[in-house]
Amino acid sequence: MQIDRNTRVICQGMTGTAGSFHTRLMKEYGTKIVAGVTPGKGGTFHEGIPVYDTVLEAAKKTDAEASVIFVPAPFAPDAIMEAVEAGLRLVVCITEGIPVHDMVRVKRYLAERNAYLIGPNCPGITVPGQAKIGIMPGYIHTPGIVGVVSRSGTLTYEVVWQLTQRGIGQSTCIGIGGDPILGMSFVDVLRLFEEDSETHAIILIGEIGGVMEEEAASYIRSAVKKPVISFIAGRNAPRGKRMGHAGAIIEGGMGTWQSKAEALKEAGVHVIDNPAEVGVKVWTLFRETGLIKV
Amino acid sequence: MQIDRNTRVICQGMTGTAGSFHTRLMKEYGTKIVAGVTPGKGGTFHEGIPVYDTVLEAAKKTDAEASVIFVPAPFAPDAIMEAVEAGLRLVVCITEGIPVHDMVRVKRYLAERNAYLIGPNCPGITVPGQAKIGIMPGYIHTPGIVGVVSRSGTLTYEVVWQLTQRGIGQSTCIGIGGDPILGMSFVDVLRLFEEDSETHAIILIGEIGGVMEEEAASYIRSAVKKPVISFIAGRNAPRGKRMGHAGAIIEGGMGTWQSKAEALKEAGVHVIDNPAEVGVKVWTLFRETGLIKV
Amino acid sequence: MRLYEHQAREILQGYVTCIPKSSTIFKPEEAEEAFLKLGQPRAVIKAQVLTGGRGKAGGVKIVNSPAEAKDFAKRLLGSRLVTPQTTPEGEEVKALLFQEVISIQRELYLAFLIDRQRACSLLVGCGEGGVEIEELARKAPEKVLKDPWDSLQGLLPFQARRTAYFMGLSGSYLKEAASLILGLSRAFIEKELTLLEINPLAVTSEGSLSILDVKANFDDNAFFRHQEMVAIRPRAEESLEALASSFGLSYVGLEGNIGCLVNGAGLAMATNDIIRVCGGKPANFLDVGGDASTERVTQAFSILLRDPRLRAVLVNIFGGITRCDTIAKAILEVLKDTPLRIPMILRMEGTNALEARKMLEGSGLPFRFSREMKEATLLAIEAAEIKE
Amino acid sequence: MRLYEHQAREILQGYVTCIPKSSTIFKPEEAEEAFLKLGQPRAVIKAQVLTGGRGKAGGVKIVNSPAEAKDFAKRLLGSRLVTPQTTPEGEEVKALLFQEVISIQRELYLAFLIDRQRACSLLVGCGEGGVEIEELARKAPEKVLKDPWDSLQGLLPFQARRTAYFMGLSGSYLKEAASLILGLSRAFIEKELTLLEINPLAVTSEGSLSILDVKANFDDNAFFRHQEMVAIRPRAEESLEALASSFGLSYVGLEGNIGCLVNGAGLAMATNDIIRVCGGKPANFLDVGGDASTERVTQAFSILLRDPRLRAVLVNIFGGITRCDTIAKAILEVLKDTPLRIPMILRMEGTNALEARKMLEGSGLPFRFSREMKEATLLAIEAAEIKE
Repeated sequence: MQIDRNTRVICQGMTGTAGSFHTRLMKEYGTKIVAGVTPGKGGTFHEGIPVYDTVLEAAKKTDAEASVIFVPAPFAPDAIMEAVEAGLRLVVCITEGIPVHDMVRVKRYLAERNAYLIGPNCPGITVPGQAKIGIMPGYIHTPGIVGVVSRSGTLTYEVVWQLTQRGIGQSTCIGIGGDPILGMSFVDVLRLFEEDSETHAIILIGEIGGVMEEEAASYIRSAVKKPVISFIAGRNAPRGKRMGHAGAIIEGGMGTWQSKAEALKEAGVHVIDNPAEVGVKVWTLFRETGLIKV
Repeated sequence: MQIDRNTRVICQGMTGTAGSFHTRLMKEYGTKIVAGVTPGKGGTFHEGIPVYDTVLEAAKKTDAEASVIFVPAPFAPDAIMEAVEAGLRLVVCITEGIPVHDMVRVKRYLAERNAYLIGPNCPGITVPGQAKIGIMPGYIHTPGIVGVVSRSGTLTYEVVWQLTQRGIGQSTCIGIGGDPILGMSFVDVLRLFEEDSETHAIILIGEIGGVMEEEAASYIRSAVKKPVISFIAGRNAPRGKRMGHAGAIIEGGMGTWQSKAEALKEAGVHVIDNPAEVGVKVWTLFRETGLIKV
Repeated sequence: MRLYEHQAREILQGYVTCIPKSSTIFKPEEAEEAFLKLGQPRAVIKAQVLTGGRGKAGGVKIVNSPAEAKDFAKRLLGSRLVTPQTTPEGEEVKALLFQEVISIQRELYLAFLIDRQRACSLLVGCGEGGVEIEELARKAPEKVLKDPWDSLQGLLPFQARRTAYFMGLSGSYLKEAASLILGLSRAFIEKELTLLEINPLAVTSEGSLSILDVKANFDDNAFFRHQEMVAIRPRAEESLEALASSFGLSYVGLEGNIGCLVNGAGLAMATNDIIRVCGGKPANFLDVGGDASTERVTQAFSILLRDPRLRAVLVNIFGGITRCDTIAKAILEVLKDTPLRIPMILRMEGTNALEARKMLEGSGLPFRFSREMKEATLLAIEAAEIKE
Repeated sequence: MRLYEHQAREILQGYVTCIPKSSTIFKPEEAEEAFLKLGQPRAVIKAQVLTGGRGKAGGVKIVNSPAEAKDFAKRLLGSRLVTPQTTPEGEEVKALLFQEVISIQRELYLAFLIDRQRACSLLVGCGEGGVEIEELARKAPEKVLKDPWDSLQGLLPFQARRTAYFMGLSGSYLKEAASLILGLSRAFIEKELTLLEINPLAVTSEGSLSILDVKANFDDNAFFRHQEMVAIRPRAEESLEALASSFGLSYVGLEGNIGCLVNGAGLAMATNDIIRVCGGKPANFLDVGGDASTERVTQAFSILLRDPRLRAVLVNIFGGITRCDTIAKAILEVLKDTPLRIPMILRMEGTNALEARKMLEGSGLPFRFSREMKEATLLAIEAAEIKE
C-alpha cells in the first residue's frame, strides 16, 4: 500500500459540505484528487474537479487507485462496496454513524475481495510531505521515521502534533477509526509498518473497549521487531453501566485499560500514562536508543 | 471421492417413509448406513440403526464420511448445510422440489466449504458391487469399467440396465440431478472419471435446457482423454411456450438438442439417437476400440 | 407458474412506484366502467394471455370511448388468440387489462433471472427495449449488460446505479431507475420469481419512468411459502395441464395418438423421442415424478385417459424412489371405474417390478407386457395403427 | 439505546411465542387493574430500570393480591433503585412490569451479540442460566457455546438445533428451542440490536420454554431505519444524557468539578485521564463528535453549563473534520444568553484554529487560552481550586 504525491484519489460525496471542504484541504496538501462521484451529478464539475455518476466510470476515466468517502451514513456502506468493486485498492471511509449490522455485511463483502479499507469513522491516512487522504489537519505533520496508528481521531492529531513540535517526523499516520467493526485493524497496520522501510518506530494509540489492543500486543510479541510506544485512552473513564452478561462472557476480562496496558507491556511496548507527554517521552526514548542523534 | 463398502454413511430423514424404505435397500446392497438423523428423535433406534438429533453428533459418534438426505423440500437446504458444516465430505440429496432461490443460497454456502454435493432431485451414486448411496435400483448394476453420469433419474437406470444386460459393467454411476441449480455438475464428475483408474469410458446422459452439456463438451475437448458416449433426451420435446426474451438473451442459442449434440460431437463424443440402443451401441463401439475383447 | 401481466403488476405494487394506472376485467359488461375509472380520454386494452406476440395478433388496442372499449372487450373475451408462439388453437382470453395511455420517449429493457451456471441472480439491462431485443442481443451483445449478483447481499444500490448508467440514464432518471431496479430485485427474491422482465420500460414524455409490460414466472417449488401465489394458481378445471399440475404432475398435450405415462422427466422425454424415432406419434408428455404416491399416479392415469384421441397407452416405468407396485396399484384402481377401451402396453423395470407384474397379471385385464423399452414402443405403435 | 425489559418484550412479540403474559404500568393507580388483568392468584412485579442487580436491591417482588400490588407500586414508582451497578444516587423507577408467575424447572442462558473480531453475529448458549453465568463461563468455558454466524445467510436452522442440543434439550424441547432461537436471531438482525440476552430462559414445570427476562441494546446509528425505535427513544427532558443524545452528543456525568468539552471520544477520554493524572476531577465526559455543526456544539455548551457543580470549564478541541471556528462561533452564541460565571480555558488546535482564536479574542470575554494540553489542564485545575 504505497501512498505518495502521485497516488490518484477520487472523492465519493465530494459535492457535500464536508466533502467539498476537505477536498480543498487535501488538494492544498498536495493530494492528487482526480475525480468526484455523486450519483445524478455526472458530467458536472465541482471545485474544478470532474464529477461522475459511478465509481466505475470515475476510476476508468481517471485511472484512480484510491477513494475517500464522505457520503452520509445510510449510503456509506454501499459507497464502500462500490469503490472496492470498481477495483480501487485503498478505500478510506470518513463517514461516522454507520450501523454495525451494515458494517458486518460490508466486511463479508470485503473478505472475498482484495482491497484495503481504512475506517469508517476515521481521520484517514497521511504520508507527511506526500499526500493525505482524509481529514487530518495537514500542518501537524512532518516527514520522518515514526509510523502512527490510532483508533482515535483527534487524539491522533494531538499525538502527531506533539511529535512534530519536538521535531520527530512521521513516515505514515493512519487513523483506523473508532467503530466496533473496522476495515484495517491494528494488526493489519502493524504488519505494514513492520515491512515499511521508511518506518523505524511505531506509535500505537488505543482506547478501552474491544480487544484490538490485546490482539496487537500478541502480534507485536510474535512479529514486530521495531520499537513500539503506546498510549491507551480511558484509564479513568467511568465504568459504563453494564447491560447483561454477554459482553463479559465474550471478552473474558479483556477490554479494560489494565488488560490492554499489561498485554502491551508484556509484548515489550512502552506504555505512556500521560497523554500530554507522548511527544517528550518518545523524544527521550529515541535519544536513548539512538533513533535521534544530537 | 472414494466410495466403497467401507464408506460410513448417515441418512438424514431416515425415519420418514422414503428414508426408511431406501435405507433398507441401501443396507441390502451392502452400504454401511451407520446412523440416522431426525431432530427430536435422538436416542431412539430405527431399522436397528441409531438416530441422532444433529448431524454433528451423528458424525462424531459414528465417524461417518457421507450423508444421504430424504428430508422434505422445505427443510432439505438446511439439511445439506448441516451435513457440510459437520464435515461430511460427500452429501447426496435425493429430495425433489427445493425452491431454486434456496439452492442459490446453498451453493453460496458450499462455495466457501470443502465438500461434494450430489443433487438435489437426484438418484445418487452407486459403485457397483461396493455401495449405493441413493435410490438407484441395486440389481441393474454390475461392476465394470464404464463411468455413467446423468442429469436424469430413471433414464439413467434405463441406460445402466441396458449396459448390464449386455455384460458391460460400470465403475461408478452418478445421477447429478435434474434441477436448475445443482451441486456437482457434469464437468465436476467428468474430472473425477478422467482421474479414476477404474473408469475406462464414460457415458453422459443429458437433457435439453440449460447449458451444462455445452460446458461438458468444452471440458471434454480440453481435458478428457477417455472415450465419451452420450444420449441427450428431448430431441422431439415440444418447444415450450416462451416467456419473455431474457432466457434467449442469456443462453444465446444454447440449450437446444441441436446445440448440445453438435457441441458434444465436435468434442469427439459419440452421440446416440435412440435411447433404447445405448447399450448395443456402446457394446459395438467397445468391440471396435478394443475395450471389450471377445 | 407463469403470471398474467395483471397478476405480475399486482405483485410489483408493493415494490416499485412507476406502474401505470390500470384495472382488469373478466366480463365485457365491466368494460365501460373500467374505461371511465381510468378517467382519461383514451385507454389501451391488452388481452391477458401467457404468450408473446399478442400485439401483432390483435390482442392490444387503444380505444377512445367506453363504447369502443365494450365493443373490443365483447369481441376478445372468450375468444382464442393465436400468435406465432401458441399452438394453432391459440389461447383463450379470459381477462383484459385496461391501462392509461403512456406517451413514450424511449424504450428500455430490464430483466431478472437465475443464472444457472454461476448459481446466482442475474440482472439484465439494455438501453433499447421492445420486441427486437433478442435480435439486438445477438448482433450487439456489448449493448446488453448482464450483471450477476448475490441473493444473500441482495442487489446492491451501486449495482442498480451502474446498470441504470449503462442504460444511458443520467440525472434524476439515474436515481429513479436505480430505485426501480432495487425494488424489482426485492420482488424477484421475496416473491421467489425465476423470471421478471420489464419490456419495455418507458421513459415518458412527462420525464419519468413507466413499466409498460411485465412478464413474471413464479417458482412452483415455493408454493409452500407463498399463500398469495397459491391463491392465484390456475384452477384445476381450467385445463388438463392445470389439473395435472394441481397433483404435482407434469403434463403437456401433444398432437399424436399414443398416450404416455412415464416416471422421470428424462425418461419421459426419451420415451417421446423413441416413439418418434420408431415412427409413432406421442399424444402427450406425462411425468409422474419421483416419489409418486398411489393417489398421484391414479390421478395421472385418469387425466391421461380423458384424452379422446388416444389409440394406445404406453406405460414406461423404471422404479427407483417410485416403486413399480405403487404404479400397478394405481392402474388397477383407475380401471375399476374406467373400463380400458384401448391397448395398454406396460414396461416396468426397477424397484419392485416383479411384484407389480404379478399384481397386474393377476387382474385378468388385457395388458401387454414388455421388459424392453424399444419392444414396448413398437408394440404401442403397432397397437395405435391397428386401432386407427 | 438500552431497552427497558418491557420494551424488549414488546419487540420480541412478533418473533417468538414463549413470552409470559405481562403488562406495564407507569402509575400506582394502574396496579390493581394490571394485577387483575393477569387473571392469576399471584403476579411478579419488576422495576423497569436499565441496570442489573435489581432483584437483590428490592426491585422485584411476588404479590398475592391487588392491594399488595398497589402497595408495592406506590412504594417503588418514582423511587430511586440503588444496585451495585448504579451510581450511589441510583436509577429512578418509572415503570413496573406485571408478569404471570412461572414455575421454573431449569434455567438456561441465551444471548446474541456482535463479534467484533470476526465481524459477524454471535450466538451464545448455555445449559445453565441465572446470575451466576459469568462465574460459570470463567470456570467452565466448555459449558458455554459461542457460535459465530453469518448475518447474510441468517442463523441457519441447524445451528439453532445444534445450540439447543448443546444446552441439553431434546425431544419436543429441542424443536421448541430451535424455533425460539431462530426467532430471536431474526429480531436481532431486523431490529438491529447489538445485544439480545435471555437470562434466564426457563424450562417450566408445565413442560415448555419461557422467556423470564430480556435485555436488549439497539444500535443508535440505525434510528434512520427504525421509526418504531425513535418512538421509544428516551425524551430529552428525562436526563442530561438523554438531552445530549437527542443532539447526537455523548455526555456522561461524573463526580468532579471541571466541565470538559472535547471533540472525539479518544481525546475526550485522554482529557479526562490527564485531568486525573494532574490531580483534578472532571465533572463530565462530553464528546461533540466529528462533523459538529454550530447548532450541535451550541447545545453541547448549554448542556455542559447547566451543571451547577462546575468550577471551571476546559475546552479541548483538535480540529479535523470539526472546524475550530465552528466551535468558537458556538461558544459566542451560547454566551450571548448565558453569562459566563466560571473560568473557561480554551485549547484549540488543528483545522481553522487561528481563525477561532481571533474570533474569541475579539469578543472581549474572559477566556484563557493555551496551545498545549497539559498547560490547559493545569490552568483548569488551578481555576477550579481557586473558585472552591
